[in-house]
Amino acid sequence: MKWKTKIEIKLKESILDPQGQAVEDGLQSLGYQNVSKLSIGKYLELEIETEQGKDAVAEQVTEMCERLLANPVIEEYSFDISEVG
Amino acid sequence: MKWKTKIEIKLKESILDPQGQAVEDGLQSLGYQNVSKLSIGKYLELEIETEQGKDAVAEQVTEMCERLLANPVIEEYSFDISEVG
Amino acid sequence: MAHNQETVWEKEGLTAEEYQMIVARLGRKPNYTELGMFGVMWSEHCSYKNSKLILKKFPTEGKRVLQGPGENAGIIDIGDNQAISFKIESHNHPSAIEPYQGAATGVGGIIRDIFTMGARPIASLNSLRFGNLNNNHVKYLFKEVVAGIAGYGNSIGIPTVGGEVNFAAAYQGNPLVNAMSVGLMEHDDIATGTASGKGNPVMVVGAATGRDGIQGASFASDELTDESAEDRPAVQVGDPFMEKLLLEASLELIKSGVLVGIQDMGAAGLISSSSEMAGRGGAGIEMEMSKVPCREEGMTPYEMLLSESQERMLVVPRKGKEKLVEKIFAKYGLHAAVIGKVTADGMIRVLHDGEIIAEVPAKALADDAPVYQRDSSRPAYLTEIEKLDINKLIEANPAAKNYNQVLLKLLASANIASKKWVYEQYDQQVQNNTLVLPGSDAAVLRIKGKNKGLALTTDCNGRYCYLNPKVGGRIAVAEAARNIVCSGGEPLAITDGLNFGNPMDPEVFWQFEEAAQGISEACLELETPVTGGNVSFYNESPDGAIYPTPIIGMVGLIRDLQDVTTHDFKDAGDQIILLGETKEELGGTEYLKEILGEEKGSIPEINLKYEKRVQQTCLTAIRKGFVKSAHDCSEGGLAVALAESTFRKELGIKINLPDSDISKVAELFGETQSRIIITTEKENLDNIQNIACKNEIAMTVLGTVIPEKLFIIDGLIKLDLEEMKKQWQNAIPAEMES
Amino acid sequence: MKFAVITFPGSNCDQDIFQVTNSVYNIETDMLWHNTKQDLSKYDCIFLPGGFSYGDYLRSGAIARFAPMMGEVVNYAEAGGLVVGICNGFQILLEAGLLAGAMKVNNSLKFICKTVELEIVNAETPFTNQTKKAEILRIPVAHQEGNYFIDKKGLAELKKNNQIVLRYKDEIENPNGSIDNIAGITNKAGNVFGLMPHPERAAEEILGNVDGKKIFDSIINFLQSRGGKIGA
Ligand SMILES: Nc1ncnc2c1ncn2[C@@H]1O[C@H](COP(=O)(O)OP(=O)(O)O)[C@@H](O)[C@H]1O
Ligand SMILES: [Mg+2]
Repeated sequence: MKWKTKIEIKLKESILDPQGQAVEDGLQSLGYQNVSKLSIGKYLELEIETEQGKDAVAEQVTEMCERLLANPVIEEYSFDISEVG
Repeated sequence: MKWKTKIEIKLKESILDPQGQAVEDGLQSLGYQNVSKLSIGKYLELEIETEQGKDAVAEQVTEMCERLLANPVIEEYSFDISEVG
Repeated sequence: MAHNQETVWEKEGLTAEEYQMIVARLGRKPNYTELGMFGVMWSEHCSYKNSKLILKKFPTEGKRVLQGPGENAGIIDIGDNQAISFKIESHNHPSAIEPYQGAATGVGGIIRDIFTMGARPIASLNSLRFGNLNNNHVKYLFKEVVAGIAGYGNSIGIPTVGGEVNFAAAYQGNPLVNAMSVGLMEHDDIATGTASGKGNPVMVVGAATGRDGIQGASFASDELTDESAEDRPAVQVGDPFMEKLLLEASLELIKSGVLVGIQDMGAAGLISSSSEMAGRGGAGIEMEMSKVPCREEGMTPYEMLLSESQERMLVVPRKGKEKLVEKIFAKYGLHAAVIGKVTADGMIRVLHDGEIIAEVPAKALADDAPVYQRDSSRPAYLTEIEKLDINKLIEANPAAKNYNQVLLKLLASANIASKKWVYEQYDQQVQNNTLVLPGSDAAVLRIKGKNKGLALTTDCNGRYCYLNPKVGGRIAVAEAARNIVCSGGEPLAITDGLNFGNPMDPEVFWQFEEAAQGISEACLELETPVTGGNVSFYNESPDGAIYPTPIIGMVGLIRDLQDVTTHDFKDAGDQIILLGETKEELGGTEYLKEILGEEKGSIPEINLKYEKRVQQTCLTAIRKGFVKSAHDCSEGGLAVALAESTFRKELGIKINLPDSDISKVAELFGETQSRIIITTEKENLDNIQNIACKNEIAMTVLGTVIPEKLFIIDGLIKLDLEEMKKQWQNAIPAEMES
Repeated sequence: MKFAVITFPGSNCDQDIFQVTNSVYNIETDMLWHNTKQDLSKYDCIFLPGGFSYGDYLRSGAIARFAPMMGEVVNYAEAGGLVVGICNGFQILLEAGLLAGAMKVNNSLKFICKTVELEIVNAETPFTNQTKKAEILRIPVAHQEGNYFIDKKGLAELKKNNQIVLRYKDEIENPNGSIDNIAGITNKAGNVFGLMPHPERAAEEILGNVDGKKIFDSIINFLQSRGGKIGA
């Protein structure tokens, strides 16, 4: 069975996000003054093939995020899993 | 009214993603051999304040993506808008 | 109740006695905010309370010293109304927790120290220590630290031109990341971190303040434990883009001539910068916290005072010049907010919405911190270590005398192998001054518009310092100077990054005292005063303290760009000469570690007077134009030094070692100090001999550079150059890219 | 002859270009701040320098291309004036649409600083007329996002119009994985040139390499013999 996983990784709350700040400033100077609280993180897509169920997949994704994909010191992550066949 | 917008930006399918490839290799060498088709993009969150409705917000976000946030030569984007109050 | 009180000061990292001292100085109990202020300012990181008495012994004077220790960075004169500001600083604990950002903000911090002095940063160096490279976590730290240094330095547009990386088990749980910055200035632009002149405004410029790194200074003054990862302060994230703007704006501001003082906000942020500036100027500062530009909502005054948000400065312009400051910073899109004023009463007075929330004498915070003479005792391990019988070990191990294999193995060991994997990630050339890129003994930069240059290096052998801290300290300075001399420069002055374990441990404190003593002796003899530096204690993990690692950053002056010399052999037919002499010294060597698995023994001795004469010989010969290449003979000994010189142009060598009583192993791989390998054309042999004679040092003609790609030393070593080079070049990439 | 270098917040090779054009070549060179708007027509060549404009946040060159001065650069280029974008300048030209294609992160994912061998593909441009076709130049690169990409159709266009000016000599010299080993291209009209290598770092004897001078020599030769504008 194949599971499609979408992972969003972003900086934790009070961690400085210079990139987000620069892009927010950029948008504002382009005239989008109504934009605020912009933050930039990572977006990952991947497929996992397994005989096991969704719970097991979620467990694996959590483990992968903790070990490699996210930097738990400064980032937090969330994900979404769906079956693709 | 405030609208929370989540934007996902990724390289177009046909374009080789060196970073995605490296991370996929990294996962596999950690023992996650069942992972495939990994791609890495950007994840943005921002808030838009406006008197107008969701459609107008979507229009603005599209414009911001086309002009600045994504590079249409190599990237594609999708987004999701929800009201925050 | 009593119990509660206890936790209050302990939470701020203070002892009961220190708390009593604070009460005595204020004549009352400090409130919560005030106690926090004392906590960070009296931390080791800010107050140097455990090291001050030792550091006082360093020689700090010299005819070129324009600014010695005490300011943000030292300054030395290089003639033509020009001066160099330079300093080294550690960022070990932040890098252990978040290696990329820890290293990046380390680079950002030291660069700020330099441009606050009024100098434009023109070069960065870094000195790194990690555990053994075969460990995955070590690889991760190494990769991220290098990426962090690159990420920050490349972006801000300052070339990273040199440094060192060393690997040893002692650094496994506590890597070292020391960053050095070097800046160029005109004498007239020297700025200082002084607040004075009643009524002058006090302004915060640069980035907005967030909750980053609150209590980072206290954190740096503690050992790393498994819980460190949990209760660490919010990690600071570097923004090199912001700092580039801050750099340009600050230099423009200094040039404008309206400044009284300027100070970087590093560890302990606003409280440290304001009390230090006021302390230096014998003044006070009154500031209103609600005027501090904040990045996050709902920050308390306590948090604003202690925040370690990066890329900020505290500046005191002359009264009436606020608008000008604002205008300069606005050009770069930066904040410049008046948050208070200089007062005459010597108090740091903190207000929040008009209400006084803290009121403490600036001097009590910045200058009158307690000073301790810690107990010291010679470590027990030294007795054990000296017992090593090296000859017996060698006889028992047949591989130890297979010289071909030994050399190949040494060349592929992480400490000796090429560091190209590291420095190729650094922009080494931006600003267009780098004449000698990383890979030679010292980096060389030209000074635009002049026919002179600078030679820069960092050096320290931690293993030597572990086995004999005093001699190790001497050698660190001597080796740095030798590297400068080999590049054609005259050693001018040093900055030191003193990395040690917990100073409360008498054995660690002994190491500290001894190393400092050795550094002092060498600095005196080599006439390279200490102009500043950094102390990093508490470098320990559950497995124990790191090797004592006093890193020496040295600046040398190249009088004439004609003198610039590199370590690589230039032409076939050139004669290879050894200045200095080789002794039976194998203790503490790379050979012993890599081939026999021991980090023990008596380390090489050093006679500083002889060292100086060897350096004089080399420099005189270079200045007279007799020298085509010069290379310091250090880790790995003669064989490794010769090998390193062959790689660039792929020219071979044929060496005939002179008869001697020394073992062949020691001839080839011993690490006797005060040795330099130079090459010259045949007709200059006598000229060099004369210089060596005059200086009363030994000189030996070892052999000849040959066109074939062969490496031949007597009947002992015969190797194909390409094979050697491959070992040396591929070792680190092979570990890191697999 | 008069040149201008445009400095964006975060540019860091602007002074290096100035050093070469002004001190080595003695050509009057103005440093223009990104934030002003001024007619550029009095200049004979405009340089967009290397560095990290706006921190290279989001994508390198993405924010810089909206700088007020960039509108002037577009007008200037459309009128046929010579524009040279080096490294970050190249990235800005791509983002601004003055050159075709886009930059991705290096295949190694790492910043790389070293001298590479470049092959001259087109020696008939205003920027390479003092070189010969197939000549090899050794020039330093220093970037993290130099992995040039263009789709098949675009690549065919570039080739057909001789817009590929410089290539990394081969796969081994290619430091970033760029398609077809491309290191530098022009626009179709041939007056806008973007390249990843830094010729300004190889233009003084004392720095040990003068291969980069051939690029500056070419520009000067073109301006002296042809008087400036191209196409348009
Ligand atoms: N971390 C680093 N950053 C930049 N350059 C480095 C680094 N580590 C080593 N190098 C460079 O590699 C070369 C060899 O280093 P090292 O073996 O320590 O030289 P030496 O023994 O002559 O001091 C030197 O030019 C040095 O500047
Ligand atoms: Mg060394």
